[in-house]
Amino acid sequence: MDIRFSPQETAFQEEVRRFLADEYPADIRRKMQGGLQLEREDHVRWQQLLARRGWAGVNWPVEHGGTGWTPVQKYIFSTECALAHTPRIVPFGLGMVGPVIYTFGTEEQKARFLPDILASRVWWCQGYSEPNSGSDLASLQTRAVRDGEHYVVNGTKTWTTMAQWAEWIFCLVRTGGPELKPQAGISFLLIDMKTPGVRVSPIRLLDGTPEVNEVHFEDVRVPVENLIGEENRGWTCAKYLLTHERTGIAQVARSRVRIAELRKLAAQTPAGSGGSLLEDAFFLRRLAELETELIALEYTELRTLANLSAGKSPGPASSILKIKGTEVAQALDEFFVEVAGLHALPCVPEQFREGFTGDHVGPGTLAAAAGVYLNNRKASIYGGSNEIQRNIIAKEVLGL
Amino acid sequence: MDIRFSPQETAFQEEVRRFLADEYPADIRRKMQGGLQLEREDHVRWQQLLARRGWAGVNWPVEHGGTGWTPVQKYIFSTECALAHTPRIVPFGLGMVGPVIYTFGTEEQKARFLPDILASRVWWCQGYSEPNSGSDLASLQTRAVRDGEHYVVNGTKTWTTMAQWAEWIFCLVRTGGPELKPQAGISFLLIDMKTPGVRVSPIRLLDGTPEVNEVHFEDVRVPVENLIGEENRGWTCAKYLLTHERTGIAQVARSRVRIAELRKLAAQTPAGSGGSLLEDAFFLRRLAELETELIALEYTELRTLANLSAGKSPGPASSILKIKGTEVAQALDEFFVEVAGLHALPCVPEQFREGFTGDHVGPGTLAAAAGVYLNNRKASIYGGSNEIQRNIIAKEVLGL
Amino acid sequence: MDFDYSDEQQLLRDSVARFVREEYAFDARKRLIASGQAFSASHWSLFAELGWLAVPLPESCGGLDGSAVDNAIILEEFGRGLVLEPWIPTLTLGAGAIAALGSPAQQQALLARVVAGELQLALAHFESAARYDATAIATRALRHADHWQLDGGKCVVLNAPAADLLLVSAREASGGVAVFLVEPGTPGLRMQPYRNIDGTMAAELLLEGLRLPVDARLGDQPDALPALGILHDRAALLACAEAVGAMAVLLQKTVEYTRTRRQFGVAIGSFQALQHRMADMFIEVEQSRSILMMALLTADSSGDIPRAVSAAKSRIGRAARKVGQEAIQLHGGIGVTEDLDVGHYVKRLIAIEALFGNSDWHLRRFGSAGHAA
Amino acid sequence: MDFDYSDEQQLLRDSVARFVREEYAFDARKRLIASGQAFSASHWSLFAELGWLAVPLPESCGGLDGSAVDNAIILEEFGRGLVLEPWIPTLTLGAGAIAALGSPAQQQALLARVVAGELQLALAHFESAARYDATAIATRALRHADHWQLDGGKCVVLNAPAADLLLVSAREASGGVAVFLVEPGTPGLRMQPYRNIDGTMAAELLLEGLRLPVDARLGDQPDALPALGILHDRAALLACAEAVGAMAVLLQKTVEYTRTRRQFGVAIGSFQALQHRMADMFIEVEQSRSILMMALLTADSSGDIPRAVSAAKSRIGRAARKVGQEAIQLHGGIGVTEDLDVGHYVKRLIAIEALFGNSDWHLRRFGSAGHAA
Repeated sequence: MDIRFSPQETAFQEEVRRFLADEYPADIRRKMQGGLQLEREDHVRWQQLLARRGWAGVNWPVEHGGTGWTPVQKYIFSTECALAHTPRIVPFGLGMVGPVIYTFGTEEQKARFLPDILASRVWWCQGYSEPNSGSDLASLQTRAVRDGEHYVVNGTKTWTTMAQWAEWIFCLVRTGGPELKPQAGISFLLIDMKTPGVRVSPIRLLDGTPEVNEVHFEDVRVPVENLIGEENRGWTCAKYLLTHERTGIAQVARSRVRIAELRKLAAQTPAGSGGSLLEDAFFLRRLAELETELIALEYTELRTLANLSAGKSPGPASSILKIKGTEVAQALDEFFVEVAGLHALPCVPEQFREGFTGDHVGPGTLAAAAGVYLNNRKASIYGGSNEIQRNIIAKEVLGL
Repeated sequence: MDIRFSPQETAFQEEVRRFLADEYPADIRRKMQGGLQLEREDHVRWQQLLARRGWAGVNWPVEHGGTGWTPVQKYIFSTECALAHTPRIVPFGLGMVGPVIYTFGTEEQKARFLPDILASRVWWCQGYSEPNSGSDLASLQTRAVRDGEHYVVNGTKTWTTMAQWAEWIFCLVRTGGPELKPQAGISFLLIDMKTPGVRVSPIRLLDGTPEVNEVHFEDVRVPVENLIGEENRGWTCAKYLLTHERTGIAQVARSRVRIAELRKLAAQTPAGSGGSLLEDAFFLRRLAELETELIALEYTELRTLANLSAGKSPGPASSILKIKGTEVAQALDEFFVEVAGLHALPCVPEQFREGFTGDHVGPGTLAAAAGVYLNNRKASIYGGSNEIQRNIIAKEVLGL
Repeated sequence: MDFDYSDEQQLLRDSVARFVREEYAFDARKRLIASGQAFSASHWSLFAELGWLAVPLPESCGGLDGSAVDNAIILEEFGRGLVLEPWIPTLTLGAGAIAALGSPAQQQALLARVVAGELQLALAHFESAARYDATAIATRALRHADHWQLDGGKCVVLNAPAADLLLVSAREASGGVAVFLVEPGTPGLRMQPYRNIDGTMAAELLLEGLRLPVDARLGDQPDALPALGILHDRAALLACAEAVGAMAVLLQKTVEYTRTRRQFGVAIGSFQALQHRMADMFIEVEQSRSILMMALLTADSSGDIPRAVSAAKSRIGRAARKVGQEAIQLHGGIGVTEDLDVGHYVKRLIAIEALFGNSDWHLRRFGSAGHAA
Repeated sequence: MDFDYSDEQQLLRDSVARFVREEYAFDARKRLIASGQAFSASHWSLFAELGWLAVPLPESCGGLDGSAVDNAIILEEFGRGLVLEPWIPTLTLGAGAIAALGSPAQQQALLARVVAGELQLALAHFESAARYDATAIATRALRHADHWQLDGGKCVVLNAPAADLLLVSAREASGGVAVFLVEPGTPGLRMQPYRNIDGTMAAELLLEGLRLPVDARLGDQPDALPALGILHDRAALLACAEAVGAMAVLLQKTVEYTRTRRQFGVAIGSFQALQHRMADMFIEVEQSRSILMMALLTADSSGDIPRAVSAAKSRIGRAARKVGQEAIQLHGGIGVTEDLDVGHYVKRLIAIEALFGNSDWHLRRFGSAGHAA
């Protein structure tokens, strides 16, 4: 056992740091640090910089243009990115549909889709959940009926993040009849959002951000060559994504950056009992407890990485990363609201947009703290709710 | 709304205080305050003092020799007793079988049993749980088969508190066949512990106290006149006890006394950072939180009392009293262990027995703190576990 | 000991509940906010008509001198409907300050108009650097021969954008704090209004060489801080009542939702893990109601009011956070959307926790208070 | 970065696990305690034979100078079996103190005997009035011409009743703290032995005019406190490893029990509310294992060891309490009986939390430590 990086790993860390220092655009960094909303173009510019460096396909194998990195390299990369306040890589293309295509797609499909994904030339979104299918994903009702060389798709997808910016959507659709088990009648379909009959309607979240959407399909004709894998076998792709690659969901580095930010703010905030909030034992005790939780989580993630390095699957135990990762992040959200004090109340979204010139209400990003808190309650709901994760642990790990 | 006692209530409070000051034996008080184990005789002496004053049947109606007190009077009485460190009234006779007998018994049974119960001349214990019937009480297997003018009882009861001191036991036994629903085949039977075939074997709890027992029945012949209510209708009696009288289970006054004791000990304990543990904000914050919980619990109990006064049933909402009462008490157990520090380790039961003359290990009762903690984990298990209480709230209050 | 409402109190509660039911459907509330107004002027007139505005005010000015329980009855129902009208800013704090500090003439001139529903008020007291410490006032009031001059800043002044009159606290040369009546629009006063997360309105105030007439000072007490402390405790207590109302609705909505929302072929309310969590929500609501009752009865008798208020505010703040989070979680995705009412209750609960001292601030004050047996 | 055990470590683990499996069945352990002994002398001899006792000791005395990870491997398996043999008192603290403070002659004379399993030790350092503050030593050592005189008291001295040699800390006239070798039975030493809740043994020591030879002082360092601090951190860390082993067993036993215990016609492990709680127990165990690993690797590299130990001890203490409570609760009634092993794991966890600084003490030290990025 050894906690230290090997000389190669240390060299790699240096390389990443140098890249970030040299190439990461200062304007995007400024937005990230100031809590400003990013535009589509900001994401694309950053990801294309990564693509030019050959670092966009973090989890991809080399043969498909990926980095071929070891788990430790991935860990170093994501940690350094968080410390440098970069945006997270938008997962739908590079993290999700790309791996599904290179794993289950035909050679033709790979040639057609992968280069654009890797180069962030096409924006993808994910069509899984439906209004009546949340935790019970397999009950989804969007139908795709074969009609000659097309599928005709009807139904509604929801919680589709950034669909307003997307050019393509990958969907789970029902192709099988009621005689099949729910999971057995589902197919994995790629749909061009410009196809007639596709309509996007925004869902406003509690902090007002236009982030998620409903995507409606009305007699949308999709060429059969857009089917990935076999008809009625789409559940295999969905499951592959769920268990395949969960590193990063713990968001350890990001939470560490946020704790540092929180400490800075708390040090500037009077406790009302003489010193600063950071010197206040009531506050400090809870913060220290959270910090130990985060340290434990970091090592839980490292242990999962070590398993991956050894060729083992991260396994259902990685549900811990989801549960604890979101719990720590949400506890941090609460801390920011607490530090904000009265300034948790003002809702002034315009001051967190590029180009705002008015008087700033509240110190730093604190007047946005309540919005972040509210928005991020979704983290324990989506991607398999924390209840579902506990079911997984109970059943698949503990055998209950 | 008014929080104050009426003049009559204040006068009653004075009367109780005077009684306790004049009559409560100093030697029992000393044992209680020193955390010493009580003997059977201590309980009997105290309860007979109450009986002589006419205060033994706290919840009993006047016609059966009870106090006929209002809920507020009962509250005052139990609060003052806790503040005076009296033992709790052993519930099996006065709190449980007595009320069942005056509610469901024949005139003959009332005349035969009630006077001895009221005067604490006979010690009762409770035969409900069985090794395979804990939370699922209705699955009990102890059988009573009619044979002429007797029932022949076979089976085993468990968790029978103080059975080693008891002269009589009231039991739920199965008299009905498998064609009946589990609840429908149960009868409520009184059994003289001296009957041949009754055998008591102690169960040692984690703190070593001889407190609970198994009671075995082997062809025990019980006269049919010891059946309370109708055959196969014993579940009615069991349910009556469960919902009838839950005031007191919150143990608010006792917890308040313990908090005062805890504060005293914490004030004498160095925090390791200069001042005493009671001046330590880490400690204080958690203690303050617990105190607010206890204040809330006190008013939840008062609200339940007010409902009773108004002739309403305490209802399933009183499950809160059980859940929060045990949670607060168990949190206090943890605090005592914490204050004990290293002295949580020594297990020196002999120093908490009457007449111990050796050197005392650890300050005050702190070397008993871990034992109390361990023993009291049972509080959230027995009397309808806290899980069962949450089921009751979900189903009967929330309608889920 | 008596925990029942009087007949009058029961009538008041029914009357407020009816108003909330009829006027505060979720859509009506949304439209009110979308209109850009801070609240509905006609609602406020109705409050006056129904005599509610008289409840908290002293009898000498046509008020009813209502008890803490009376006021809490109104606020709990307001909490159930997320009522936007600025009860606490105008009545508890604004009129409360005038009643506690104002000269008889000032009281006469202003309070009757409050009872009549003709005057909106805002108390500007807290400052950014003070956090919840009501005594750390850096705004300065300098007495000149023929006027006062105020310099400083106030933050998150509730109802300021709609107020006809602002009450601004400032420290005099003597070291004492006084409260000044300030008309909006007075030169030297800059107001930066905004909407709060809970739909109410507030503003940051900047005072630069603000000149006020000599009679702008409220009364002649040397130090307003003790009175302001009492007022903020009262506000905290009423906010607790509002929170209890809001939490009760959240619990009810969550139970209803889980009874109808189906996943895996059954209502999700049939899952025991969720049932136990809703049982815990229920316990939180009931414990909150209990400690609120304790604090109200203490306020109406002669107990240690700050300690009682702090016990309630910290305990209820804890409950509010848990109940809010669980309500969202058990609703799943739609729980975080703007179009469902659930999130708006949670927003109001967040605001309440942040106002008048948050949970930890009150827990600290409670913990350091004296301990009677 | 490498989280795998080496082949040697894997062998060590298998060997300790086999010992625990074969020698520490619950009944065998009960008999050992019932016999009145502190532990089994033959087990200890076996440890010596198998070379385990050499693991923590320095190479100069025939030891293997094992890493923190090596030691933790042994203690985690000990935790799985609730092993009574006094590893931490004799090796980590006793031999550790001799190795850190003793003169070469003292080390030579004593440590080889420890490795051979011939010497039991007990370090008497903490005092009632000091709680967990290892620097608050009031016991006095006065140097006379031809002897030392010690006066004071020590509390909860682990393994003292079985120790062949006690190591007693005391403050010298210079203000520094030194450690003295004391034979049990020396006049002036009163020992009050007792059994601990976890089945191990300890004693209170009273020192009244205790006379010791001039060479009883361990080494010649002016102040032993820094070394003692390091030793107690090591002990805390190994106690954490033991706790992780014990918690893992509790989780496993709870899962097994709920899979077989039937109520309401089904295994209680099929109830979702209980499943989620066992999932939370699993998370606690895994998070504990993770933070233990962090602390061990920090101890074996050159990090901030006190901060790492405190992070682990406080986090694991919290986990231990929760896992212990849930294990009992999910077992129901039999969980609180002496005849089931579950309660004995809980007792050991309570003892571990109370030893070497409890959770809050370590959380405080962690919180006040420096914060690297």
